[in-house]
This record gives sequence, C-alpha cells and structure tokens, in this order.
Amino acid sequence: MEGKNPLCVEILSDDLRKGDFYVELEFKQVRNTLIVRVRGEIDMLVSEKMRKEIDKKVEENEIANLIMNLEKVNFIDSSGLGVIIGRYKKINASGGRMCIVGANPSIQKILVFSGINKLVPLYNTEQEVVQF
Amino acid sequence: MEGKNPLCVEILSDDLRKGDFYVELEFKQVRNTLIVRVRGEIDMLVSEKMRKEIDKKVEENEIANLIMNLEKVNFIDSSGLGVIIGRYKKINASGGRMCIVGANPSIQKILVFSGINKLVPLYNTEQEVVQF
Amino acid sequence: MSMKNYVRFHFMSRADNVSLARSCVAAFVSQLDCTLDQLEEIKLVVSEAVSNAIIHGYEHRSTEEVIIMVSIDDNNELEIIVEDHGVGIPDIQQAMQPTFSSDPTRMGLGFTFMKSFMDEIEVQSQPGEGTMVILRRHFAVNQQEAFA
Amino acid sequence: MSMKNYVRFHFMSRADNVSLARSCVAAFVSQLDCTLDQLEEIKLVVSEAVSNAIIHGYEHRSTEEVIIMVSIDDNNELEIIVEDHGVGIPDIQQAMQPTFSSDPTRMGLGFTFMKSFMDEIEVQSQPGEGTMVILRRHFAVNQQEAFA
Ligand SMILES: Nc1ncnc2c1ncn2[C@@H]1O[C@H](COP(=O)(O)OP(=O)(O)O)[C@@H](O)[C@H]1O
Ligand SMILES: Nc1ncnc2c1ncn2[C@@H]1O[C@H](COP(=O)(O)OP(=O)(O)O)[C@@H](O)[C@H]1O
Repeated sequence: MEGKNPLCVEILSDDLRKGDFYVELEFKQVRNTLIVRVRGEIDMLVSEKMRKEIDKKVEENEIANLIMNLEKVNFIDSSGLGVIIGRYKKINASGGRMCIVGANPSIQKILVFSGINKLVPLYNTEQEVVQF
Repeated sequence: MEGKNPLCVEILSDDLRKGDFYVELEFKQVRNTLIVRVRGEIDMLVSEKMRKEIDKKVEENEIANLIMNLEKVNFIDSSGLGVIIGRYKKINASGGRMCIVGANPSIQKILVFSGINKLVPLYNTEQEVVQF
Repeated sequence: MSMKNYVRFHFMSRADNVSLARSCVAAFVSQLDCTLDQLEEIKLVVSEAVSNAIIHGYEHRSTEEVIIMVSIDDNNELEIIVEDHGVGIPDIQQAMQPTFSSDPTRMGLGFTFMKSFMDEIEVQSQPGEGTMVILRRHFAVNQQEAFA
Repeated sequence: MSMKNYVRFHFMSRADNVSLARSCVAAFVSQLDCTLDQLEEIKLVVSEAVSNAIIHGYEHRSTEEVIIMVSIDDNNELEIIVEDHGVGIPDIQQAMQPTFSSDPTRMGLGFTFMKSFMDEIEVQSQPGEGTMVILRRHFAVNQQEAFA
C-alpha cells in the first residue's frame, strides 16, 4: 500500500467542529493512499458529512487506497458502519484497497459483529499497514 | 496542628460506594487531628452520610482538629457546604481547629463565594498545614 | 417487580440530540453496577433506536419529539422505551430482519444490534401513528466495584 | 427569538437523581460553545434547584416527579426550568433572601447561587400546588474552540 519510508506528499486537515458535527477529520496523503484520521463519535449526525468529505478528497487527489485510522474514535453505530462500507465499495470497485487501523476493543467488537472486518481488514497501527 | 514528622496513629478507610453515595471517604488520624480525604461529588445525596461518618470518627477517637482534603472532589453545592460549616461549628466550639486542603479552582470559587474560607482556611496540601 | 427509579426524556428530533440521548441514558444506567462494556452496548442500542425515530419515523424532520423512558426495577431489570409519533412501520417482521432497510443507503443493522445487546425487544407500531421500541436487559446485582 | 433545541427531563424525586440531573443538563448545555467554568456553574445551579424540589417541595418523598425543561434559542439564550408539584413557597421574597432557610440545618444559599450564576431568575409558586424556577443565561456565539 505504501513504501517503507512513507513520503508525505500533502497534509490536508479538516475540522468538523463540536456543536456542528462532533467529529474531526485529519487527512494525510502518501502517494495514492489517503489516510483519514477520525476523532470523535461516528453516528448519524456526522456520517453524511464524513462521506462527502472523504469522497471529495478521494476524487480531487486521485486516491486509490484508503486507510481509516479510528484510534481516536470512541463510538460508532450502524450509521458510521455505513460510511465505512460505502467507502469500501467505491475503493474496491476502482481496484484499490482499504483498511482500518487503531480501532479500540469496543469499536473492534462492532466491526467484527457486523462482518466489516471480512471486507476491510483491521490493523493496530498505520506502520503495520506498510507490510500488508 | 501537627508535628513536622506526622506520626500516623491509625488509618481508617470507608467507602461510600457508587450507586449508594457517589462519594468515598478516607480517614487518617495523626495524634488528635483527623484527616478526611474525600473523593467524588458532595451534594444532598451524600452530605447526611458524610456528616454522620465524620462526627462518629471525631467522637470515637477524641479528635480535636479536622483537615478536610478535597483534592479529589470535583463538585460541591450548598448541601456540601452545609457539612463543612456544621463540622467547623462543632470543632470550633470545643476549641479545635479546622482547615480545607487541595480544593480545585472551581471548588475554591464556591468556598470563597460562600465566605467559608473566612472561617475555615484553605491550604494547597496537607504538608502546608503543618506550618499553620 | 416494582420500579426503583426512572427518568423520561423528551428530545427534539435533531441529529445532534442522538449523542445527548446516548449520554443521558448511559448516565442513568451507570446507577446499576454495570461494566463499561455493557454501558457501551447500551449506548449503541439507544443510538440505533433514536436514529431510527429521527431518520425513518420523522423522515429527518428536526422539530418533532422523541421520547425515551428508562427505568430500573428492584430486580435490576433495565427497560428502555424509545417512542416516536412518526410514520410507523408497515411490516414489523420484515423491518426487524437483519440487513433489511427501507433506505438503500443504510445497513439495516439497527434492529440486529438491539436484539443482540438486549435480552428482550418488543416493537409496537401503527402506520401514521408512530413507533414504540421496548428494550429490556437484566443486570446482576452488585457485579462490580464502584470506583473501579 | 425562536427555540433552537430543547429537552425535557422527568426524574423521580430521588436524591441519587440530583447528580444525574446535573450531568444531563450539562450534556445538553455543552452544545453551546461554553467554557468548563460556565458548565460547572450550570451544574451547581441545577443541583440547587433540583435539591430544593426534593428537599423542600416534596419533603424528601422519593416517588414524586421533578421536571426539568432546558432550551436554547437562536440567540444562544439558555433557559432552564425546574418544576415540582410539591408544597410550594408561601413567601417567595423571603425565600430568596440570602441565608434564609426554612430548614435550620441548611445554608439558605441555593437561591443566592442561582441568582449569582444566572442572568435572570423567576420563581412561580402556589402553596399546595408546587414551584417553578425559571433560570436564564445568555451565552456568546462561538466563544471557544470545539476540541480545546
Ligand atoms: N422508528 C421507526 N419508524 C419507522 N420505521 C422504522 C423505525 N425504526 C425502524 N424502521 C424501519 O425498519 C427498518 C430497519 O431498521 P434498522 O434495522 O434499524 O435498519 P436501518 O435503520 O439501517 O434501516 C428501517 O429501514 C425502517 O424501514
Ligand atoms: N421547590 C421548593 N419548594 C418549596 N419550598 C422551596 C423550594 N425551593 C426553595 N424553597 C424555600 O426557599 C428556602 C430557601 O431556599 P434556598 O435558598 O435554596 O436555601 P436552602 O435550600 O438551603 O433552604 C428554602 O428553605 C425553602 O423554604
């Protein structure tokens, strides 16, 4: 997915502010891979905006692969799972790969329960992804 | 109030458990001084039990002076202030001294606002009290 | 068993109240000696039921009302009722099937989560009148320490 | 100004629901861009008003109901209404005087805190009918960052 010494081409950052969206997205692009670092709670309030933001970045920057970093996510429900599955379908359809990193145990439980982990593999850290 | 090298005569501990009282009291006796370390929120739910517990320890152990350590207290309202003033009146009436240590800024604001600090001096640490 | 404690919440059907609903119910439920894991499960279940009321029941109209009634009885049985006065569910059996959704953009997993993380679920609904989802879960008495 | 968001809570008049009431109102109020200090003040005010409803209004009967209505309007004006159907206040003027309490074991500071930490307070009460305390406070728009 990316080389040993990841070359950071571009750092994009976006704050979906509290009182607005309760979630914060940080984007980092390494070649044709987009890393999305999410912070907050992913529910119906933010899922639509997240979908739009991520899709925009993917299109604008000719992204092939997507890494969703959920390290700072402390809640996800089925609206949030919908965002992940939707991004997976798009990325997969255009031949790219997608994975999730850093999900805490309670988020992992939900990802496994819903079977998403069978489509979108789970890793502990962004570093680990380098090897897959 | 107590010597330089406080000699710990007795350590008593009492848990007023969550679902019951939402507060935890730890008692430490140094000669005739009782240190009460409080943890939790002091409101109407716990004030009556706190009053009883402290008065019991004071009577049983012939306590003259009282140090209330509020370091781990994150909320107090007028019910809680009532416990402090009540203990002050008793201790003062029998010639003892009382002080508060470790109150965080928002608790301090309430203590100063209510004027309690004029009767019961505030200190930062239990160590500091040695000098008063 | 008689009711030990309850609270009823009336929220505006706004998307930003879903997280508020989760937090408030969790604050109430933490009166039970439950684990953090169990609390996370309760939050998820509330999030699903309240989202459904707003998305499906009220079709995203944000000025309606979602009612949540939470109660605990003497036997540490938790009951959560989420009620809306929205469009209602025409076919409850179908709606509760895993992955069924009337909205193609959604996962159809809400009811599945509710069934999985609660001991009992009961859905009452009348098209045009609204929906009431009744969720129950039993908690053991004194199962963990307070300030763990 | 029109109402932007509201929530209504109906609590049992139990002492352990006072902290729940504080937390729930604080969770709602945190939708406003307020500081932690301001949030602490709101918690104190809610604690005082709800304690009064339970202690004075219902004379410690724990099976009655305390109602809290919290709302924000478009102008970031917060309104908190705490209502009980208890004994009521015979002399409101006297009750609101600093250090006045009908209970010798109490401080008589509840109303003083409410007056000090809110911009406006209004008390409606009928002996035998109950009491309604209406509290208002204005918050500046966008006064602080979200994830500060
Ligand atoms: N409160 C409600 N009001 C009306 N319809 C509802 C309600 N809750 C659920 N439904 C219906 O049940 C279906 C399944 O719900 P659910 O399992 O939560 O999946 P999802 O929300 O992803 O569609 C919904 O698509 C909807 O048609
Ligand atoms: N909800 C209420 N119902 C009946 N009486 C009340 C209520 N709230 C306040 N009061 C009366 O007003 C007095 C002053 O209240 P307050 O300033 O909060 O002090 P305190 O609670 O310490 O007595 C109370 O002692 C009581 O007589």
